[in-house]
Amino acid sequence: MDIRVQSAPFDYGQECAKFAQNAANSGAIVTFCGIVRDHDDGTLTSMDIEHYPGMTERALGRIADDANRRWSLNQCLIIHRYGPLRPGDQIMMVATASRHRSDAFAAAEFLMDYLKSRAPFWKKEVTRTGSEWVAAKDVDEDALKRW
Amino acid sequence: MDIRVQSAPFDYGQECAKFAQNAANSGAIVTFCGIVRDHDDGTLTSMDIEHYPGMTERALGRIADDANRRWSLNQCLIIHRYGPLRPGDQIMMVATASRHRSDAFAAAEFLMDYLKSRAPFWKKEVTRTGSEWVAAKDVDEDALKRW
Amino acid sequence: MTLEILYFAWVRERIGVPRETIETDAATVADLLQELSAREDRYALAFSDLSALRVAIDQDLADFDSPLASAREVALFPPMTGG
Amino acid sequence: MTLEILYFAWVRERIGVPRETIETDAATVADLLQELSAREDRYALAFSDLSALRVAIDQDLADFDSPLASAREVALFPPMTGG
Repeated sequence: MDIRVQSAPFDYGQECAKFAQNAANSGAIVTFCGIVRDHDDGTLTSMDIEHYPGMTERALGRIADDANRRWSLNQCLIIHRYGPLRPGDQIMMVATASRHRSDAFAAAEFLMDYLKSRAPFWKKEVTRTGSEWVAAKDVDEDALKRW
Repeated sequence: MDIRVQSAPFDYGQECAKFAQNAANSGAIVTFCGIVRDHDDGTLTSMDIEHYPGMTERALGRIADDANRRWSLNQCLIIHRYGPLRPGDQIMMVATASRHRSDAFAAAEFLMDYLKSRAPFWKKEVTRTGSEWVAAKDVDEDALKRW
Repeated sequence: MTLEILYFAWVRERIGVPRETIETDAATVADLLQELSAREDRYALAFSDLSALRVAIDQDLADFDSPLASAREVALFPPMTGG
Repeated sequence: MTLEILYFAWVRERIGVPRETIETDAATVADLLQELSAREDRYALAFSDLSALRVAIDQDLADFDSPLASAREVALFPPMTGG
């Protein structure tokens, strides 16, 4: 279990390569990467991510513990950035390794669903004309119900 | 849509990096990597993958088309190797990019489920004492029913 | 009892500070919010819609009727939007 | 009609060749399998359990009762195990 909360960029490709190398006898690896998406009209200048130092690591650790209890995982990785990001920047990633693809997929989706709505991160979108806190989506809260 | 059937190894990390770079405005990227898993007693010497040249590319193309029709994907990648592989070798990978994580996850699982049971690949496990064709699993056939 | 209160995202912006130390006898989170709201308008404004607020006690998510008994740190913030 | 027949995995091993060209008037895949099974034991053995076989006509998955009418290439193989 590898959990990192950082302002620095991470190298998604390199993290995937390392993760797969360390999980060579796992059979199945799933990774997810979240990227700052520009507005359709290209007006996003920055996506600022605030978090709650201390609680963030604790919440992510619990979510990963839950995933480990529910599925047979050989490894799991969560990286989440905070601070100002720009369109195209990688915000976060998760990776899971298991003997079976169904476990690896389910655990990765579980991690994402909980991380979205239960880890203390808040996004603010900054455009040239102002800034706005991103509102939580019902669909993200609803996603938790399936687990 | 990028589909490759090859005997040569591929570099999972580098493919993930390239895929993410080309999908920078997608928001969500999911990748899966399948790795040759040794037997628990460490007796697997080789995993030989046979395929049906011509039909393989055609079948994978159709599966990817289906995924594109069902979900809003910006990109999708399938790489599948054939020939003799060794424990720890990467067999195949898929990657999907979408605005939303639910689409990227669903499409990646769909690709995997169909690729497992509807693309003409056959695995043979070779140990020191003999070799055996891997039997198709009911669980893999059942997985298709959810789509 | 002495409580460290932390605010995040727009709650922080409305309150005007990221954290403050207060003395209170509030029994629950709800009591605490009421007490603060009575003190100053900026609190009343930030806490007016509880459905838009989330709370953590000592870095664990909690409910508004959770007791503050042995709490040292209470955090108030909007629904989380990570990932 | 002239048909190219391809075999894969254990079907190929049991038949002994990866492909062969045959002349047949079989109307369906099932007819073809019956015709071949009547010719030689190795076919009868390979095709004895249809539930363990899959078929493709001109590189598309097909059924045993699919007509061979305009087929040029028929492939027989066990259930696929990719991924």
